[in-house]
Amino acid sequence: MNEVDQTVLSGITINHYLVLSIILFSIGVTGIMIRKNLIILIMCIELMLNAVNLLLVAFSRYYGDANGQLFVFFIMAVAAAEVAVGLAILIVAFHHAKTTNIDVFNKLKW
Amino acid sequence: MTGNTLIGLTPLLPLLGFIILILAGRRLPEGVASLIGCGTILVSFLFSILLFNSIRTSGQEEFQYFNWISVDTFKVPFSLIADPLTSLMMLVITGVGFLIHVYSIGYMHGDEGYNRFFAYLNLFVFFMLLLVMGSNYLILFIGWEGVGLSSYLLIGFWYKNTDYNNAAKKAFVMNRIGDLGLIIGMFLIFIHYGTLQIAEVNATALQNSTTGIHPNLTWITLCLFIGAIGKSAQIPLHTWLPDAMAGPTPVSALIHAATMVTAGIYLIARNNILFSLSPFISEVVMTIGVASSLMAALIALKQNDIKKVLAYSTISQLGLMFVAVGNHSYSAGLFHMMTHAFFKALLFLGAGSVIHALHGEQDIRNMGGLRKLLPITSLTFLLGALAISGLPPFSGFFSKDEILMNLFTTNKLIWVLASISSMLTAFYMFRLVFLTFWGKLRKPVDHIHESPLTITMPLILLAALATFGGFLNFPQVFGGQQKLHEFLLPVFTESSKILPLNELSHSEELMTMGIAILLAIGAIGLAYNYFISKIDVNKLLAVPRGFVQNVLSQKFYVDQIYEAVVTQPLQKISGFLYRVIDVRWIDGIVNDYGFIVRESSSKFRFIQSGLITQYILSMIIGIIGVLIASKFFSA
Amino acid sequence: MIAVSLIIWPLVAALLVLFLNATGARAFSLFAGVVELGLVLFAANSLVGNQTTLLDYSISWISYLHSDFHVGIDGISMILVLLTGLLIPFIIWSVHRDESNVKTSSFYALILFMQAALIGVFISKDGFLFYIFWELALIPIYFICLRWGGQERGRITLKFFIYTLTGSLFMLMAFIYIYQHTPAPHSFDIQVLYQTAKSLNSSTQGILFLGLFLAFAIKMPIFPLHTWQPETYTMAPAQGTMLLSGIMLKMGTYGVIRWLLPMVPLGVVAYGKLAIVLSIAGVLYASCIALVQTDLKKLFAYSSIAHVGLISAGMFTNTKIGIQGALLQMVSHGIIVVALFYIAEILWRRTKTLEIADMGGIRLQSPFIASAFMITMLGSIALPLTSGFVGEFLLINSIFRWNAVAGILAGFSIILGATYMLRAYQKTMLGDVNTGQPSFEPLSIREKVILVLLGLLILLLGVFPSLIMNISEQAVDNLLNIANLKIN
Amino acid sequence: MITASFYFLSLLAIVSALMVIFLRTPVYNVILLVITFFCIACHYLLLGATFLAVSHVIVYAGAIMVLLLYTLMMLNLNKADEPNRIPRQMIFGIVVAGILGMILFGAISRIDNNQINITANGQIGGVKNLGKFMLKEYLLPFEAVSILLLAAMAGAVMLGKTKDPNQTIESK
Amino acid sequence: MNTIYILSGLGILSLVGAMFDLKKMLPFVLLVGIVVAMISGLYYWGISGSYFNQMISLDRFSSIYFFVLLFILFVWFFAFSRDTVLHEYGFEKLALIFFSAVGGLFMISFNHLVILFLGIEILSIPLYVLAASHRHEAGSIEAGVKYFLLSSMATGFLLFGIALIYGATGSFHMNEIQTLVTSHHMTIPSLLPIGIILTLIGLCFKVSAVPFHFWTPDVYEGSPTEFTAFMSTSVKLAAFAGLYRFLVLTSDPTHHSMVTILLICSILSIIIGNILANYPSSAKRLLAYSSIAQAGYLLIPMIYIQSDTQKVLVYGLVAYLLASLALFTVIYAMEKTAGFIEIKSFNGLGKSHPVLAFCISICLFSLAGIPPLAGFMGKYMIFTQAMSAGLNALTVVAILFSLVGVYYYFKIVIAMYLQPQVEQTFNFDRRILISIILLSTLLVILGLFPDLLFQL
Repeated sequence: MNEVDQTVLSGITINHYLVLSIILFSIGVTGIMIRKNLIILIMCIELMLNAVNLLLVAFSRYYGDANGQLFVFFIMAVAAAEVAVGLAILIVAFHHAKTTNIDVFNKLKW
Repeated sequence: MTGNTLIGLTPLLPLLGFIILILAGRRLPEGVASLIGCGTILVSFLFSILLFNSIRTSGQEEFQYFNWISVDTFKVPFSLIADPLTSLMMLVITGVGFLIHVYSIGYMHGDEGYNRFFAYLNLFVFFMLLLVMGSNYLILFIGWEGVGLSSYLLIGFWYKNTDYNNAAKKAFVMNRIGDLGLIIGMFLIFIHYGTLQIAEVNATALQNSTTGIHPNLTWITLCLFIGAIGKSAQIPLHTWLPDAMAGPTPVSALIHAATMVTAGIYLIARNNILFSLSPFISEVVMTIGVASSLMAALIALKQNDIKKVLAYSTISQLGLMFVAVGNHSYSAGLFHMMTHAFFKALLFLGAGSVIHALHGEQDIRNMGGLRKLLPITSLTFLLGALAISGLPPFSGFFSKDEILMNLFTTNKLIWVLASISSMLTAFYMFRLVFLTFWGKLRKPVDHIHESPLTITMPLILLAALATFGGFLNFPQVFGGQQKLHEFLLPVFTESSKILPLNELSHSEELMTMGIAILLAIGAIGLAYNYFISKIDVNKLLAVPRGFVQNVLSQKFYVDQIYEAVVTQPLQKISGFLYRVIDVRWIDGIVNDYGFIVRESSSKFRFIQSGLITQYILSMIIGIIGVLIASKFFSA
Repeated sequence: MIAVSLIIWPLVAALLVLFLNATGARAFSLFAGVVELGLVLFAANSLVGNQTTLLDYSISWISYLHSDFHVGIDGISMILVLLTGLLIPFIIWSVHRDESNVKTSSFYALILFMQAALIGVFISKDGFLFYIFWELALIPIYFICLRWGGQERGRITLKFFIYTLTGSLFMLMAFIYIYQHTPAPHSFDIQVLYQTAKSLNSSTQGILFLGLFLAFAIKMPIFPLHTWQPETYTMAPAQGTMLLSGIMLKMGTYGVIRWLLPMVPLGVVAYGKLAIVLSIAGVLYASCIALVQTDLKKLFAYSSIAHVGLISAGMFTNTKIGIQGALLQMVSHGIIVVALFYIAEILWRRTKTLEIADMGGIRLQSPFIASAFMITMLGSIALPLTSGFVGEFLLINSIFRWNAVAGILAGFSIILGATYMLRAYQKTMLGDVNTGQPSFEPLSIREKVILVLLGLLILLLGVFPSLIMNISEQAVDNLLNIANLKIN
Repeated sequence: MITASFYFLSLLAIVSALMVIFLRTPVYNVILLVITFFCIACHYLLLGATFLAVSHVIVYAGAIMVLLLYTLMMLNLNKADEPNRIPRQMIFGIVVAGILGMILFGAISRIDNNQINITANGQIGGVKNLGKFMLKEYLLPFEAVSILLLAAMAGAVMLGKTKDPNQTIESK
Repeated sequence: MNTIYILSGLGILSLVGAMFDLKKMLPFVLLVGIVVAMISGLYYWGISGSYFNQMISLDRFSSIYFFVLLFILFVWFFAFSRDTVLHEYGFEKLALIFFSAVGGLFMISFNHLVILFLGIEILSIPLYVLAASHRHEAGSIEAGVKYFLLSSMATGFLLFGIALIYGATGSFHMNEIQTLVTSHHMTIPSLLPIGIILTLIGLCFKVSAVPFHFWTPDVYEGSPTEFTAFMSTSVKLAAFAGLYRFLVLTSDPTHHSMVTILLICSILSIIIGNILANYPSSAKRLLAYSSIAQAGYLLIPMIYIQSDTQKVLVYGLVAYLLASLALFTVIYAMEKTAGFIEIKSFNGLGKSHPVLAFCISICLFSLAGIPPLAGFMGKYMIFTQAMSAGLNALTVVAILFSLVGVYYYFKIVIAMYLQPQVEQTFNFDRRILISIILLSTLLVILGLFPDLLFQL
């Protein structure tokens, strides 16, 4: 592990990670907008969260500060909890509507 | 009793009578009611005589009840004044008033509103006394409006009848137009003289006149004159008076002949200094006066209602009085006012007696030959007609002659017109007399009999006054002593200094008299010719033919013009304002706000479509918007 | 102390009333109203006797806003407090006994609550407190109209409420603005507000003027902000209409005198003309519209707009004559309009209609109400020796001195006023009995006494207007001193 | 070498992420997402966050994605039951997301171009270091997460566990 | 701190209660527990301090917020716990409410971004479940789905923002961030503002400010009313407290970006909330829109933070919360008889339940901003703040649209007093009546004597 640790990521700047994470985040956002399957939407949200995680870790490395990584743990925990609850809701919804297409949930409006 | 207290008490008595009568209502038997009604006026009359005596020695008395209004510099005490002018008016009002009250006992007998009638009459006398006794314009104005109110109440006395009510309303509203003029006059007076005390105003005006005439005096006098026009039924506000004949005849006699309508004359006489200082308005007064006089006389030619004839004759006579005061011969005007009160009251009461005898018939086309059936009435009526026609030695002759005589020196044209008007007067009065009392009854009525004593007594007394009243101011040319003129002199001294009247030579004076007498006799002869001796009376009374007759019988179409120019447009505009401007526009705009909110609510609700996809999209667009905006604003 | 008790007593009474049944509530609230009148008269006596310490009370209220519960009665306030104290017993008493199944105790509680709020408006010496009372007065009347009103009351009351609220919120903004410019520990005290507002520059004062004016103009109401009023008056129950027209309307006029004229003198210089022109336009406009009204209450409503327009125009001349006339006319208008609407109520109870055309000949059936109507009408058309005259005369006088043409135009109201009022009187009272009408039940003693008392008040104030004007004279002088300090 | 692996991993992550959102079969989506997560875990390794990388694989690939997959299978959701995507909405979504990305790029463009260097503390990503942090400085959030998980658990159980729909105390 | 412990303990206790059937006794114990927590919160009254490595900092205002949140919880518990316990998973639901409240407490007192983040999640996740907890009602499920999805997405943005803040400052600690912001604001990279803005967006989502409000009407309407009552009160409270704290700690006086966001959000919320509230016939939905509008008003004082913004915010919030809680309570009670509650359902309430109708009117008047109720005072302070910040135009807009507010709030008043009675007769639990009377009395008292809160 030490080898990796001590190697300079030559040529890779913080901007690279920023760009990567923004791209992933945007892909996640795109997914939320264009998909209608509830389960896929949950996945897209996870993708967004992971983009954030990646960014945090990159910054953590950039500052040499462990706080960023610790934050990622909490995000992971929360993500797990969210997925659990989300899936529970999804199951209830599926039992009720027999579909996971979110467009059927449009009874509440106006 | 001092003069002071008398001043305070005199108007209160009729008020007391009014209060008692109106509160007691129908519970009071007729006898008691008439006792109260006439009694209070009689006592007032006696007080007036006492006051008259005390004035003759002291000249002027004042009495203040309390301080009425006091704001800033605007201070108006509730105070009354008695000077010769007032005293004369008071005597006429209470004296003639008393006679008419007595007359009403008989005339109104059995009417269900008997008590109310006396109450209103008393109220009228109260206000009329306030009018003439007020020491400042505002008290005068109380009386001014108050008599209008009494007039309204009495014209519409028989309130079941819609026409009568309309007449009453018309009278009130037209009076109000004049009143507005008076109010504005008061404002102007207050602005320029800082007070509303009549005496102070006139005195200040006199002082100012030494430095040059105040330009606003024209406006002030014009406004006052507008007030006078309204009250005295001159052109163009004259149309209410003939309609006002809807009231019971004693009302017509008291209010619409003897007293109230002369308030305009009183107003100008009271402000004689102001008017003397503004010659232009005096010209206007004369012009309006003579025009009204002529026009009314012309209209009276074709009227068939006995009271309407008398009403137009009143307008005509009032016009003559305006000519007099406009000519600055104030005492002559007042003299005529007094004699007119006598003979016109007499004529009206006589007419009332006729109507009473004929059970309400007022159309002279249906009368005739009443001379024998109603001897006292017809005799007194004839005396009155002779007086108004200006035949010596009846009172009308002296008073009218004095006016014409003074005119002769100042304005020949108006003298000619006034003479024509008085000639017409003689003609239509005798047309009336002949058609009513001569010939034979054209529409038989049962049970015609002479009126009771309460009716004939006042007639006789008034006939006496009408006959001999002229001697109060017996012309000097006949070696007489102008008592009235002298009595009134203190009031008019200052104004006569401003514009001294040319003294007529005796020959000229006799000449004018002669012309007047000749004209009157000629007119009477003509009337005799037309209505007794010559042609078929019925034909004359038939439907009017030709342009002139139509114009005359339609009263110069004034009512119709007013209807078309004022009343109808006002109604139309009001309706437009209400239905279109108010409801549709102003309120509509207000309501539109609510509508817009509701509409936008039902339109904008589509952003809350219920679709998660859309929500997400909208939110992200929102985020983008916020980011861009923050970027934009932070730069 | 007495000033506070004037507010507290009706409030306490309102609470107590809630625990009674309808009949008891009526009796007790009447008693409360009379007691309040006694308190008011006591206060008036103190004022005349110069015991002004009794009439001023101040206690810290919202220290965060530096707003005190500061009430005080000077001459101007006294007049309106008197009016309120005087009219409320009549209004309560005017409820017919057989309405007890409809008008429950809460009705009386609301009236008393309203009284407290109104008196609060008239005696507040703190801007914030004034605003609170100002809005507070709206709530009871809203409920009175909503629960006991007539046709379409939901829509109309809401419109009325929002309309008046709109204006008052702008007034609030103006107050906040002035408050924020008060010297360092800010204050809502009226004197401080005066001094602060007056020191602002002309254009700011102009904007403040418009904000304040909007509130007062809507309340009065002044053309063209008046359209809530006829509807509301027509729809409201009789007592509601009396409250609205008799007293509540005076909030607007009082507001102008107390919170507008001395507050922004430069604003008045700039926009006072506009206010007067609008007022006079409203006078003529409303008079014309009253000419063609067929509904008695609507006719009275428009006539009220006309009269208030005159009051407003007079006030904005910013002269002593104008303001004194306005104060007198406020009292007079309050009494007259209450009497008018009470007459309308009496007629409505018997004929079940307010259409003028459906009535007629009532004088034949009940001379009493005809006479009462007559006296009230005379007051309304400003016949001398009725209370309406002096006020109207002074008002038109002040307008005339401001501008002759305006004065003459305002003067036309006396002609038009006579026309429409006489028309209404004639069509309802005179003529022959309308065949379609049921027999006219004679007036009860209660109704007669109310009408007689109101009539006597109309005549009394007409003969002795100084009763009112003496009270306010000193206060108006003070006010004008403040208002004109900067102009001179 | 490391630079190359960075680009490779990034490319793989992006491509698979794109396929996650564009492929229409849920199971493929899950698998591709797992690939993305693996790439991210590799990035963590590159960045020296070793423990995190491991936990990431365990939590995401091991737990969350399995859970998702399990749900898919259980509910038999594998058929694409989304209606034919309206291309307009898709294009719109892509454009909007693109704009968002551009804005974010624009915002960060002015950041300094420092390379990521090893700092003095090379052990920050290690278990020991993180553990110390977690249980000392981050004790409170650590406990808070326990509450969160408890709540999530209770909630998920509550929703997921089917009882007799009518079985409430009231109905008894 | 003790408050958080106690509340978490109460949550766990009710989970225990779910295991052992303790329906008789436990609710009372829990109620007492809430009171104890309330009192323990007051312990920090005069003390301000930081705990857990300064992750949490408590001061006077956070203790006020604690107290208010617990008070709301208390009233909520008093009014609803009995019914809730009787339903299936009653104690679980109570436990979730407690946990959610704990999340709120974290948000109120956070001093570290991880606590903010966890607070938000602890607050929200139980609410997703509770929103969907009527598993057999389409509306409830739909509410759950919507709330979950939109909220998770918002969390994503929030986290991205936090990550950027970290990237710019190298710390999650608010004190350090604040020092950096205030002392070196010229040298801070542009990541920071974007990060702050994205975090703000996350928080604005929680306070349901337009354009991040879309979940609010649907979720409020679909959720079981007792949880809507909790959502519309405690979530708002915690979110506003958190938002304010975040703003104070990160605001840089020379930076306009936050001003812009808040300005846009508050204007849009006021306009959209007030306008849309006119349409729905459902009472809950009406209140949901109105809560959006109220959020708009409450955002106004935060645009330019001044010395007394905190007080104004507390007051305004309390005024809103009390009225909102009372109204949702009423709707809840009515739903038990009538099912779906429309504005029509209030018809005739003024006659059949005069006291209740009176209290409802007070609440509605307060929301509409009619003096002298607390709602008016709150709005008044807010407008004062706005005007002293020079936001005159915004004030005018807010005033005009508050008039629109009067329009729709009064629809209910009019229904109660004007319309004829509906056939259903509602039965109101004594507990519900007591809570409503308590809340409306508080509205009056706070309105008349705002110093009670302002002197704190």
